[in-house]
Amino acid sequence: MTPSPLVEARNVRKHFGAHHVLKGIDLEVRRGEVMCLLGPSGSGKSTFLRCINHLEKVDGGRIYVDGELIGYEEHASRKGRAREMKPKQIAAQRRSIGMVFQRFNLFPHLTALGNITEAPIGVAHHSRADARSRGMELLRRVGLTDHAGAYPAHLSGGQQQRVAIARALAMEPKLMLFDEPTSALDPELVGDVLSVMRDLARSGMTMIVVTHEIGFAREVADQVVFMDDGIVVESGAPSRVIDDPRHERTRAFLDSVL
Amino acid sequence: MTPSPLVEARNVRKHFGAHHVLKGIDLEVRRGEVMCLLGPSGSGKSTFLRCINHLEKVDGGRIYVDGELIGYEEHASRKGRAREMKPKQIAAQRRSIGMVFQRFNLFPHLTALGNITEAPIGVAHHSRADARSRGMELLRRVGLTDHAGAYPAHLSGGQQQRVAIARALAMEPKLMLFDEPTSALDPELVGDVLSVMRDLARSGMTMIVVTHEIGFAREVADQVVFMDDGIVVESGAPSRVIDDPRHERTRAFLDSVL
Amino acid sequence: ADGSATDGGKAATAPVAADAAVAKLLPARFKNGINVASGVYAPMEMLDSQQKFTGFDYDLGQALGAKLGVPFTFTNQAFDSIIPSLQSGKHQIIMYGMNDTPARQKSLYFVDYFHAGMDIVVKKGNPEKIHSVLDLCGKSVTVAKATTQADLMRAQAPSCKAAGKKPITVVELPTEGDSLVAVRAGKGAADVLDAAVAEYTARTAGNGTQFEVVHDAAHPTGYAPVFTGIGVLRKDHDLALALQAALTSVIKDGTYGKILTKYGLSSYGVTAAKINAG
Amino acid sequence: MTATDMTVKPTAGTHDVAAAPRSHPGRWIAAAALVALCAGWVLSLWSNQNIDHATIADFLFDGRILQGVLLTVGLTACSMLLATAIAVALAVMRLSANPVLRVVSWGYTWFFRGTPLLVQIVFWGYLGLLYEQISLGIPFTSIHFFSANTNTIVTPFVAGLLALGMNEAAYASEIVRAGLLSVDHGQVEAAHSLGMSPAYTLRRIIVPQAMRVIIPPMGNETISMLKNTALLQLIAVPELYTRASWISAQNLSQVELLIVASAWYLVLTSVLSVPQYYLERRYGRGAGRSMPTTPWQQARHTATRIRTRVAQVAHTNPRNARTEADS
Amino acid sequence: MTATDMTVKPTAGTHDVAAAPRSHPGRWIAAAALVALCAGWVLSLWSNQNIDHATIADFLFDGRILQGVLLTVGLTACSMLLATAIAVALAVMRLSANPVLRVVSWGYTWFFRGTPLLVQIVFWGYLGLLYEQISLGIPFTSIHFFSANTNTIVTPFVAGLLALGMNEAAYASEIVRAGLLSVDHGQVEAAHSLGMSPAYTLRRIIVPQAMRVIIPPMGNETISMLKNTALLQLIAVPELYTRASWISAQNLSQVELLIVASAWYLVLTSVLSVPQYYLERRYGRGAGRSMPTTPWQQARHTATRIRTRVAQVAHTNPRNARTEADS
Ligand SMILES: Nc1ncnc2c1ncn2[C@@H]1O[C@H](COP(=O)(O)OP(=O)(O)OP(=O)(O)O)[C@@H](O)[C@H]1O
Ligand SMILES: Nc1ncnc2c1ncn2[C@@H]1O[C@H](COP(=O)(O)OP(=O)(O)OP(=O)(O)O)[C@@H](O)[C@H]1O
Ligand SMILES: [Mg+2]
Ligand SMILES: [Mg+2]
Repeated sequence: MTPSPLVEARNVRKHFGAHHVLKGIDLEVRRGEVMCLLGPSGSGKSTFLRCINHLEKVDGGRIYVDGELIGYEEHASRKGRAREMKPKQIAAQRRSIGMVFQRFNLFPHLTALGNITEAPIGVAHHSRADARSRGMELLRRVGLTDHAGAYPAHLSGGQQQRVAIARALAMEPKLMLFDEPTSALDPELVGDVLSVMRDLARSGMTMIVVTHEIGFAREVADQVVFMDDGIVVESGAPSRVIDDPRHERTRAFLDSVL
Repeated sequence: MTPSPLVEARNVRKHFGAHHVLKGIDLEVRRGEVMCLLGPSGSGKSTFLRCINHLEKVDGGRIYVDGELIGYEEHASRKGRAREMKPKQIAAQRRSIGMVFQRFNLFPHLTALGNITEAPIGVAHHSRADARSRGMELLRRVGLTDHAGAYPAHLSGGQQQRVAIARALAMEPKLMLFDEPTSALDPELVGDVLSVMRDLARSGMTMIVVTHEIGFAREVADQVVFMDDGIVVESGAPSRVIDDPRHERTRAFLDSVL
Repeated sequence: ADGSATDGGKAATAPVAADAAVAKLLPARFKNGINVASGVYAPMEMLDSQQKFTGFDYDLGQALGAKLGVPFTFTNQAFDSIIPSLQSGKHQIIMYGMNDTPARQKSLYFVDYFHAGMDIVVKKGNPEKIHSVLDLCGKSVTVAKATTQADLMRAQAPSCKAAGKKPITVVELPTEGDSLVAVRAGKGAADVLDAAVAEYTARTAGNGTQFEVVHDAAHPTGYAPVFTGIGVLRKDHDLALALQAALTSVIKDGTYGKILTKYGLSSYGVTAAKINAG
Repeated sequence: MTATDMTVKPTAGTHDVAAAPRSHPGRWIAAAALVALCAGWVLSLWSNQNIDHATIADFLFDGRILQGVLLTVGLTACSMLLATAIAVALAVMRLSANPVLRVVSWGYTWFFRGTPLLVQIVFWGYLGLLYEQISLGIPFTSIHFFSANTNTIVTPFVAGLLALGMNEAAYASEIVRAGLLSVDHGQVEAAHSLGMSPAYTLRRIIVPQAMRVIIPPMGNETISMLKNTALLQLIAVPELYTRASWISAQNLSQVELLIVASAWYLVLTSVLSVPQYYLERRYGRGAGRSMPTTPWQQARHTATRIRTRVAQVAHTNPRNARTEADS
Repeated sequence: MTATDMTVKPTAGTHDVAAAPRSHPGRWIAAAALVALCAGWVLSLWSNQNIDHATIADFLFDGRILQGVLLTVGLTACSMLLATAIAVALAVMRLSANPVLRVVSWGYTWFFRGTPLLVQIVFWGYLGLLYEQISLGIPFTSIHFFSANTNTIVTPFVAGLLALGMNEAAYASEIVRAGLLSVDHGQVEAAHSLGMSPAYTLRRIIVPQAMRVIIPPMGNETISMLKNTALLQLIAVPELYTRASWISAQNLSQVELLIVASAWYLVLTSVLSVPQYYLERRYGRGAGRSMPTTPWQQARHTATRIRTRVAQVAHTNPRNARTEADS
């Protein structure tokens, strides 16, 4: 496909105290690709995702998004060592990476539309009118035109998650990260969110999705990565990894989820 | 089976302001029976469950548990009207009805064992030693002997929910109410909780379970009740209601969940 | 100061002639005028209905100012912070009916201008039947803190013992006003205060219906007379000397006598201006 | 049991119960007793022969007192503004990753909460005692941009403002800190993931949510501040209480003037609680499932309920009453 | 990409980065400047010729001052106990379903927060001015169980206690109310579903959880109270500040005695913050993922970190440093 990958992780390591959560992750995500990350609880999926937009600082290794090193500046004098960026620079990098959290994390003091327009107005300095019209367009895309003025507390979980997706899209990111976007939802509400994600994938957005929805992964993913205990156990096309897992651990995990 | 039902609901009605949530529910649960309540979001399942132990006050109709009218005293002078009980009497009635909530609601300032022994010691006036040994026995039953001293914040969701079940069982209830006990859990953790509930059902406990786990309902329930919009749409054996629904609404709902 | 109680530059009772010899003594750093820390302690210093100062101290201050050729500006100052207010340069002298005592002479020079004793004030009708100091034995007596009355009352202990009674319980309160309220509330059998103030209070409070002064025939001008002086920081010794000269000048030219008469205080005057006589 | 009919059942006979809430005759007796007690107390105060009503009436709207009220209000408003600004800075410093800032913030709070306000007032009021000149320049050099006599810059009003504001900031910072901590960390992460800078996140995301927790104790503090201005008596700032005490020192009507001052403080406190109420409502927006009702809405609601109750009692037939409750 | 090898990769060459946290030279300069500033300020205070050090030393441990300190501590402890008891009752009443109780609680808070503490102190102190006798009996009859002179029952200490305690209760009740509201309603439901009575639920489930939110502002209030006892000088309760002002009224060493009093208040405040810290820790138990560390643990942790940093710098070869960070 395109020559350079959008996301490139090289030997990413991360520990909390004595607990090594990521033990050297190597990954590539091509432009327009949807990657699904699977793995048991505690395997480090969320931590890896959070490293991609520097919500967690890596302890070693590098992550590039669109060719840019995330969170660090090369240190000219000392090869191999890099220094953390200034908060301003980090914020600038994060603008092109959208993230959707498991627990939605909508801003409760803003309406649905307010949630969507806050960053475009305050961070990207779009005009209020532009931001609002684009916000309404996004709400239409996630099927919530009627709820523009509702506060998050008055929306169902599924509706909240759809607003959260629209909020991330409003900054026109190159890459979307989803951390178990449906696992806090009642089963009936999962469908709506998955269908919005399906549309997004079809529109060519590059996405990394941590999920337990194997059906969704099989249908939408270009690449499935199975992680366990801080390392990538196996990766490949969904048909390969899900239907014909080579590793014992992958097999055991898929049995428990299906 | 036994002659009188353990739970008997007669024309139970409940409204919040102008919104009629329960429009006349009639149900019977026999001793030792497991009843699963299904229905779309907002159909009033939780409200009905909460009426059974008087967490919500009914506006009309009666609920009997083991022959006792719940929450109200018959008013001798005026037939057909009943007056609410005193808080003490209500508390006494609730002791024989255990409840497990969707969001666990463990007491965060007490350890797992403390959560279990609080009510037996403080409400049922068991001796501390008795309560603790019984508490440890219950923890063993739900497979958490090792976590007796852990605070809820340090337990996974599935572990918390199992402690919540043990906490309710510690009061030796005649009836257990479960309100979507697994829907706040990650899919991997659901299995543990369901298996504890399965054991409980096998041991002969009478249970009313609101759930979206159709597989569980099919396997464990003696009776399945499908509710929609505040009324009971249909009820019967799981094989009948789940595999051969008569009503259009039931069919549509089951399609969306499965 | 912020439209608070100050003098409005109103002239004293009678025009006072300047005295060049006295004015020459005033150190140059006070040529812009002198700020006087004062308060309300009728009849020594009072406020009229326009919140302007009047009273014996005020009139005397204006007379001294005329002699020294600089204005004396009076402002209200809480007693608790009166020394810092001098040290910080907000005020230069104190005229607050302040008694001259050896303990206080460690901090201040006193230019003494008044000599009076103390009187006992009781509720109207004298319900506790108090006719002399010894009648106070075993009872509570309220006084304003910062006064010498407290010491005087404590000093009665031996006499009380000799009379076979318990000593006096002294209740010290922040201001004279608090002390009088305490007597009205029955927290104290009597208030002991400067004779001049006692008389004025009995005459004016509630139009004379609230208090009366106990007249002890043995002490017509009050108990244990003490001097009252103008307080000056010890570092300003030169200012004290200038004030002493000015006071001598107003005593000599009769202004002092006139002011005493105006407030009915003639029996408490001094004949010569002395420093630290107490 | 088999499939039940789908139509809503009409009110059934024997199995029905019309829920009657518990009646509480004790409540009404207690209420009556309470009203009687309060009335009795106010009356006994009012009819006390030691209180001169004419004096109270005279001074309640006396020009001096009114000036004092204005100054009290002004001082309270200015000091609370100053305090809030410093407090937010202190709280942010306390929660920052920078250890120097944390220590500074902690030290400020320790010192200003630890020493009496009275002493701080005396310190500011008599700054001239320690420093005769205030100058702005480069330390250890002889360059001075600006220099003036302390007593001319630090007037009693300024001293009072500084003393009250800086003292209050120490207390308020603890409140603000608790408020900031009450906001879920997920909010910060969400804001950061959208590319918001730390400062923007604080201003637009964290503070608005923290307000809900901050407002009630800050209401407490504002009311305290209103009364603490009375301590400025020590440096002769002529606010309400100081004026009242000057007047009473003169006419010896201490009790009456205390009543006058109290009446004004009570009025000011009551007035303050109105903006607090609406601020709480504003920042409570989106926090719960429904907006808290205004007192006006509550009054209307109560009226409706009483009317319904009366109507119910009017229908002596219980069956009618039931139908009423259902509708 | 195909299945990756499952063994942990050794540190790779070119693609590696050893994360170096940003260094903050500004911090250390700021810290140094700050220490210098504070030291300068303390020194300038100390060397001021207006302050007589001998007097301060004399009175710091003077018997009268020490007695005052004891009384201050005693009064603060007793009034805070009284205030807390009333405050809990008021907060529960305010949140109860009973409208009479709600109104009573609201009225109490309104009145006691609305009138100045000074006035309340005067009221209690001079109760005898209004009521000469206190009697317990049946109103409107001549039956009296008990009757006594007001001034013998309401001693200055009792008056001070009542005034401070009842005033503080009004403020504290708002804090307690906010604390009770902060506990998730699910907790009440869970408790009720176990058959716990409302009172038991409050005592064993709600209050322990509310403590976390209640303690910091109550710390504020206790510290305020410590200083508010100074207002009791109006009714001649000889606590610390009153004693200091009596002494200074005699010898006119006002600045020195203010410094003495401040020093003691600072000591008392610092001492108070220790139990507060441990109470916060105790009630924070189970609230977060991990216990907050004690200052002692923090000190040890910092020491370890500095040692590691030093060790890293010692290894000049960056490859070594990296290995260190990994281990
Ligand atoms: N801030 C932290 N401090 C300490 N340990 C942490 C922290 N965040 C995560 N961990 C630990 O790191 C490990 C990996 O966590 P992570 O959330 O990445 O797992 P996950 O694969 O997303 O699991 P899940 O499916 O449960 O979300 C866990 O053992 C967790 O306890
Ligand atoms: N306290 C309340 N006040 C007002 N409306 C309420 C209240 N509790 C529930 N409702 C409303 O009652 C209806 C039924 O709610 P209920 O929680 O019983 O539904 P449910 O069947 O349990 O749905 P779910 O599957 O989403 O839990 C909903 O429309 C809800 O908005
Ligand atoms: Mg995760
Ligand atoms: Mg529900």
